[in-house]
Amino acid sequence: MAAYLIRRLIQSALILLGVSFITFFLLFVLPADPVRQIAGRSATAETVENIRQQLGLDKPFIVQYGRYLGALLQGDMGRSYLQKTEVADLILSRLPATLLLMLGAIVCELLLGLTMGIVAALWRGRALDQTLMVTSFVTVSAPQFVVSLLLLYVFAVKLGWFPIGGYGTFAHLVLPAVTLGILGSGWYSRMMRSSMIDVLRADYIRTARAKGLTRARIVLRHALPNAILPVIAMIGIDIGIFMGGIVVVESVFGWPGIGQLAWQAIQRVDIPIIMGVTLVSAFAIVLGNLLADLIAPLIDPRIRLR
Amino acid sequence: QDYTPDPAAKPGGSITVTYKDDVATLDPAIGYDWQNWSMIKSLFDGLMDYVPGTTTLRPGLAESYEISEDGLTYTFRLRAGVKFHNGREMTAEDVKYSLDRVTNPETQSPGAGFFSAIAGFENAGPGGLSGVEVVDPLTVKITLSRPDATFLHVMALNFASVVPKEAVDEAGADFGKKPVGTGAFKLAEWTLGQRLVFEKNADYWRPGVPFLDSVVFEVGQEPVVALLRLQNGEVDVPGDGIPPAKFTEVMGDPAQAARVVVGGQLHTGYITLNVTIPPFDKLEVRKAVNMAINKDRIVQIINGRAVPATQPLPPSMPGYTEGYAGYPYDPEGAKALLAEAGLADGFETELYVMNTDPNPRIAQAIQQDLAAIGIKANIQNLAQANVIEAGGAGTAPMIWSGGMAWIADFPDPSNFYGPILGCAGAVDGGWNWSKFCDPVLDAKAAEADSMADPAKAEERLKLWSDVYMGVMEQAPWVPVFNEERYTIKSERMGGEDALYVDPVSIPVNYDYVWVKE
Amino acid sequence: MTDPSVVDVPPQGALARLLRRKLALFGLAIIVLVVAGAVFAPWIAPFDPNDQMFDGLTLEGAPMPPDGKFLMGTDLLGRDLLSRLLYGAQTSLVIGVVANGLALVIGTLVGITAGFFRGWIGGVLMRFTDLMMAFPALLLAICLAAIFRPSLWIVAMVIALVNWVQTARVIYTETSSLATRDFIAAERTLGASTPRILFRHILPHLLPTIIVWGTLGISTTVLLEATLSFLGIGVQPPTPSWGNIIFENQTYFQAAPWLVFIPGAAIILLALAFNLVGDALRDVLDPTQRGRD
Amino acid sequence: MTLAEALPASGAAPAPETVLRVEGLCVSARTEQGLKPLVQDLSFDLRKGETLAIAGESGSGKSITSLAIMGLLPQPAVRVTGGSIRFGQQDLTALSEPALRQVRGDRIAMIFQEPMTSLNPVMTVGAQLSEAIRAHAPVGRTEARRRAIEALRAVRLSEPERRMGQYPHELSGGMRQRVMIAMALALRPEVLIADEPTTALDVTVQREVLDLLRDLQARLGTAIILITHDMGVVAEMANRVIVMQQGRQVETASTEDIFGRPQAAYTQALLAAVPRLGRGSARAPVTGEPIARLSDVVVRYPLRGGLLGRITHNVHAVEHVSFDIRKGETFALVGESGCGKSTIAKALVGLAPHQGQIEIGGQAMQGLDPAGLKAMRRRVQMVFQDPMAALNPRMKVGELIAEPLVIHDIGDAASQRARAADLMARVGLEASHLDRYPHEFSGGQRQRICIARALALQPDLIIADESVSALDVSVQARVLDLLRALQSELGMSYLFISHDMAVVDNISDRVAVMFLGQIVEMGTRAQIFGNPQHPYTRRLIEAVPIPDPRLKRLSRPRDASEVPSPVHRPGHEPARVILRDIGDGHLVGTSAG
Ligand SMILES: Nc1ncnc2c1ncn2[C@@H]1O[C@H](COP(=O)(O)OP(=O)(O)OP(=O)(O)O)[C@@H](O)[C@H]1O
Ligand SMILES: Nc1ncnc2c1ncn2[C@@H]1O[C@H](COP(=O)(O)OP(=O)(O)OP(=O)(O)O)[C@@H](O)[C@H]1O
Ligand SMILES: [Mg+2]
Ligand SMILES: [Mg+2]
Repeated sequence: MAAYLIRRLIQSALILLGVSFITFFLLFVLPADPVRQIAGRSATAETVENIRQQLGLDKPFIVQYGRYLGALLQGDMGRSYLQKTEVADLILSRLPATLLLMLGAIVCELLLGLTMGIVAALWRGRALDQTLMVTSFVTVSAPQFVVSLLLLYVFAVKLGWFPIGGYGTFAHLVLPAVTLGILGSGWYSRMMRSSMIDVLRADYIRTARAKGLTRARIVLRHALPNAILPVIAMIGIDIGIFMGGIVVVESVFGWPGIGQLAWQAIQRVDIPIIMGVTLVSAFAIVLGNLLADLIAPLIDPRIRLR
Repeated sequence: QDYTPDPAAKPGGSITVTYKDDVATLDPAIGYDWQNWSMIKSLFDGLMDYVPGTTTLRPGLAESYEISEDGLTYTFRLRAGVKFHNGREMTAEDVKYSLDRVTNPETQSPGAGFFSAIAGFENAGPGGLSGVEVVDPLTVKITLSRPDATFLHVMALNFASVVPKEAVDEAGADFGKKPVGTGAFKLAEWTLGQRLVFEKNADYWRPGVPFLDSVVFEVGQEPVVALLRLQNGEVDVPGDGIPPAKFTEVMGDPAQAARVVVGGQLHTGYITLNVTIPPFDKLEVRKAVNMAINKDRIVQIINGRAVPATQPLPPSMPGYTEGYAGYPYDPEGAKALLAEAGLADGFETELYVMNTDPNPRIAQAIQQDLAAIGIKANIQNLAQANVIEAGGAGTAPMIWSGGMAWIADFPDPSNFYGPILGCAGAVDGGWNWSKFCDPVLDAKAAEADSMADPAKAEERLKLWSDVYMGVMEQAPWVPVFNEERYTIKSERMGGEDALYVDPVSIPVNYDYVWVKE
Repeated sequence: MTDPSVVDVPPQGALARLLRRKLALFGLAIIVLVVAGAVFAPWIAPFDPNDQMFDGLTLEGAPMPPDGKFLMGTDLLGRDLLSRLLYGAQTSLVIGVVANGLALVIGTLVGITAGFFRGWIGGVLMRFTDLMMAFPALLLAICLAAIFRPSLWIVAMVIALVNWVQTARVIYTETSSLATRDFIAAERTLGASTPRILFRHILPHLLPTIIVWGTLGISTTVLLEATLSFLGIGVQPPTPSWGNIIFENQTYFQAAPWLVFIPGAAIILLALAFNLVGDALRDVLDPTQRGRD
Repeated sequence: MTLAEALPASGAAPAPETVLRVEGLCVSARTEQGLKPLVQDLSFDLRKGETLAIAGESGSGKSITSLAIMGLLPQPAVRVTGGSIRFGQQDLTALSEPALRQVRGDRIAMIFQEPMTSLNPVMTVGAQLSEAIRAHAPVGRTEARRRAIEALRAVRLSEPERRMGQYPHELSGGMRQRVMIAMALALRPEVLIADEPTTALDVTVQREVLDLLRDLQARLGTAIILITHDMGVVAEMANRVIVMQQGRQVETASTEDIFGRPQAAYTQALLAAVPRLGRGSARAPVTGEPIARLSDVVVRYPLRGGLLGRITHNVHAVEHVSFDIRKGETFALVGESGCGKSTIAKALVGLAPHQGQIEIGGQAMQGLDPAGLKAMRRRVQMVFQDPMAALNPRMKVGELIAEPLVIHDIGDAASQRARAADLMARVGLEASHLDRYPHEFSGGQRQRICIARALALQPDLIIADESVSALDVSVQARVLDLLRALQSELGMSYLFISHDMAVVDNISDRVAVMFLGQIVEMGTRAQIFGNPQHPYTRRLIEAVPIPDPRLKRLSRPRDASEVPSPVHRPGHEPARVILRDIGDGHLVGTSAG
């Protein structure tokens, strides 16, 4: 177990190294010059060159990357070109919000998606199942911005149940988390449905029925843990999708997460921030996959960690 | 006093302002976007200032100033007893330090270029500017290497704000996060990515202001949501204005429309035509494009929030040429011109545009107008950084300036020329995206800028007017419209309307607005 | 000696069986409708999709709601929405079907190979997949598209290149369990070549998964294209696509709901239609489902 | 109809109390063609303390009957369409689901055919047991746990306390089946339905389970419905027998009568098909060339672990095995589950990495290039244990049979199809069924399809890995006949792998007995069955149930010990078995010191 963990951690570190290299390279070849934006409109050519040198952006790629990596290993993620702030500070100040939102969203996603999937599987082929299938399509296909605004409008502005955006209390968390939950639930419900249908056919479900257990117990205690296994692997994937999708929800709900930070940085080619956010989100994804792999054997003792 | 605040104004209260984007930095030497511009203005003061709600200069930290006969020496007499937020009194040393700092290349100030007229600018560095001298603790003498008529405006720029050395040294690179100035407000709280709180500077040297106890800036808020919150009474001023999607709704509701303040601003939206890329190297073609654009339609698309432009300068800018009608909307004439240039069948080109609403829409309207005279313009709808890159590198044949457009740094006609129409900006990486360079006009501009004598102001403006007319003749730009500001405020906001469309303090002049209770 | 349990099902073509299913037929009809709309757009569209009509905007510059002239209303530039939707179907079909299909193919190939070859090939492929998964797709898309010149086909390729990852993961897991099944071992003892085992024997069993991911992917890729074009790397305006019609107008969902909900419904309907057909196809193509249901 | 005569006979016995009465039961399935009857007009009584066996070929409706009693029919496709099931005062067919739930597990319990999959893999044994108890008895956790341990002890599972915390996959098949029995009996039900409780188990384990059932019945007085197609099991366990065919009851009688005086023709055929020990036809010893030769073959599966993925353990699946198979011979490999039989088969077809030498037709297998391997595979073909699993369910039978021809590029499409049709006919299937899919055939038919496929390349050696174990007796007999016929016709050799001693006795020329990866005894059929020397061989033979009710065997002391493990640390090897020739090539193993 410990050996497995260490091996996986080394693997993860290599993945992060790969991600950092590729990102750095892509940003290097990207046709947009950050120096021009720093220097401003009235800057002379010398000023521009001067800034370029100060930032080391005149060096060959491999030197720049080496420097970045060297600093990174000492915990220095650099300073934002345009915000002039330590990237680590920027990210640290926003990370808790994103993690909280992610946690809330995944809980909602799972609650909604799994419930929908289970119900659809139990009522397979009936109208309810079909309705849920269509629902899952709607949630997968719905434009994030519109759903976010719609929910905000109805539940915060019109009904006043929740604050109109912001961050701080549990009430602030509900709407954005539910929005993300609704948007992501479609995938889970479809996965859960098919997995559940398979499991419900299994011999041990028949055994459970033969024992005279109630339907609820059979579904929740016997079928669910077995059916949820493929879904757990999905959570790892989902964190990746999530990291890509929080920008809109964060900005509609005024949620101070790293999605907004990333979006602005991409627009302005603020390389240190892009690098930092990329690494953090890659880290989250790698960690998510690792967690998924660690949780799976807790549920299914047959899976051995090797 | 040069300005009488609203007699009904009451001190106290707090307002909430929202923004979508994070506040970049509050370091006056570095902050250079319209969002932190007004915030820095309230935290810091320069030697010069503007009368609230106008473009009229007034003394700031300088009590008075003298300009030498030749216009090369400015002697500023500082106000006594002005205190920084850290409690120390401001002296002439601080003024020199601040100017040295902003011009030191290590500071990487995007505004350093504004000070190029100060003697010793070329050698600015850790040693400081030779042209700035401390005469006595309350007197600073600034020597210019050439006359600069805009110099007093330059001294009113945020970049010329006075900062205390010890605070800068202490904060180091983080001064932008821990600003210390002499302004009406001081920074009380900054939660990255969430909110900033400005708190009244009780020791402010201008008596009676500010009125507000505090200003809360909430960042990361979608403009549409900000407006919803305003309607719900949670926000006082949405910093990003009224989003296009809500504009008709707001203006259609008398109650809300009554709270909208409209004003002009020193802004021109234009299309640059790269004179080095064929066929825009032909004057006829550039003129044809100028005649092809239906500006009224474009104004309609942005819900009439602008007036069609005829020339680079906006109407409220001194030096604006009254009575000049610009190129008429005349597709037939444009076609004829194209034919003259040997391009009767039109041609294909590219139009770069920044990707935020409404710019892509405006670009499409432009595209349609061009198509009408046979020009097929493919739109390159890109992120700001990419457009700026293409513009600087001179690879973009046409750029719609929206979103990155020129809002004047100070209300002087020269501000629309140098970097964006002059030869200095026409280099690789420069901001003159037309790559237009006319030495004759450049010489005229230089001449105008050296007419520092206030007595010659009229003459100088005439000269500038000529320069811009010269530009129009060569047609490197298509001036499309001059945007107007529509600021919506909450019911409780007080203060005259001009404060809400203050040309140099967007969205509002925090120092003078107040709240009714 | 016939076994009594053998049910005699009259052999029928897959198509005939497909056509017997009402839902599948409904889905097929929608797909045909959309394809026809896209192909015949120049003939059916009431207006030029790029024509910013003078009477398409109110005097205040607001778009027109659906009426007798503009059946689905106009957009913010006064263009006819119906015409734009018809032309936009061309783009969206390419993205939703071609790009998404390509992603599916890449993902399936990677997943199937990695799942089948447990050794270093599988290891390398899966580590690469992990890396890609950890990599922000949007950034990759931006860079790829900035390096190439944006065009519909480049965008389709970019989407394919960033979207295959999840499919690869899922297919990988399934393949590795399929690879241990007896009939695969049987096939090996017959001397079957690896490609034959992979494509003739394993691939058909992956069909249900591929269909689920493929159909769910339609709407997400169509929307992704809109995000990309917003960043300047999708199809460029004024070329319409369903995704970018929504994207351009999403803030107007109150002021001009037709600009958001009509194309939104179109995307959902198309994805749903493919799903209905896919589901039916899966059942029809799965011989073990014959006679059951 | 035999029913009329049978019923009075059973009714005449001095009936103790009847616990379950099935009257005119009909079960039908809804299909595209309308209702298809699965069970028709079935009637029987079950009395307290008796064991009623339901026998019959696969698909005759045995399982459906038991599911109908439990109320577990796969609704809505399959449902009861007539008759009644009286249990005490209640008609089970009319009960609501909640009411049925009260009965299930508590008063009628069931053990299923497949112990490997009938337990929930993600719940501990203890949890599954306690849950069953608490579902019907209002007891607390600790009490449920106590009773569960008691039940495990009752089924003589070693270390019951430890087992409570284990997961099903940590137990062997026999142990799992005991857990199932413990679960079924924990609540002391009046009726226990055991659906093929031992079919999937080794003979030795089967023996233990059967003994256990009998003991428990004697102690608790439970009435048992025992479903099986193994007439040996019937003979040993049942008081009365119902024989079913195609959903109908063809004969009902006491066990003695069924075996002594079978009335229905079907029953007679069924009994005739039962393989019996010592009934194998003697054949002349085969003295042909060796077609396959294994010398000192070792197969080990490394188990990796640790940071660097080093080998921490090895599964010693096959240890130093040597034998050869002669041309035209049937060589049998017997032994318990997990002893390495399949691994040898896999090594022979190149699916398992091995050390030592394997020669096919004089050519060594090691170091062959892919082309050579492909060529060699033409000479050795394999028929798998589970025909359903070994046939790609998405391919038509015609394609499946022609598959080897396609792979080896023999002939064109038309001739391949013709050959497939020919092979179908040869294994006794209709050529017209070429376009059907595997699931449309019965198990026996599927196994024939596998054989046809193996024959397509006219191999020298066919490996039949438990090829008939899953089939019911009559079908099994037919398949065995087919194998024999093909051998005499085509002169090919078989490596016949089985754990069923009776079958092996019927078909093989020579036999090797394996235990924990090593051969412990090897010789001709006569030598092994006539003069078994190794204690393990004897135990295997003794464990075989004898299909004769008069030969009731005495209960032996049972051992609940676990099979020793083939897993060792690197560097450690199991003690090697040395084979000694005790005359005429009869090799008997003794463990080297
Ligand atoms: N869900 C179902 N739908 C339709 N037919 C079914 C279903 N389940 C079983 N059958 C059919 O019912 C018949 C009887 O099946 P059953 O399982 O009772 O046979 P069995 O006697 O138990 O055979 P085996 O010895 O193979 O277990 C078979 O022909 C089978 O094909
Ligand atoms: N791929 C593998 N990796 C590790 N161990 C394996 C593998 N395959 C088989 N084994 C182990 O090798 C041993 C021999 O297995 P094998 O399948 O040959 O047994 P068998 O005699 O055929 O049993 P059965 O009668 O159950 O089919 C078993 O302990 C098994 O767990
Ligand atoms: Mg059965
Ligand atoms: Mg085996």
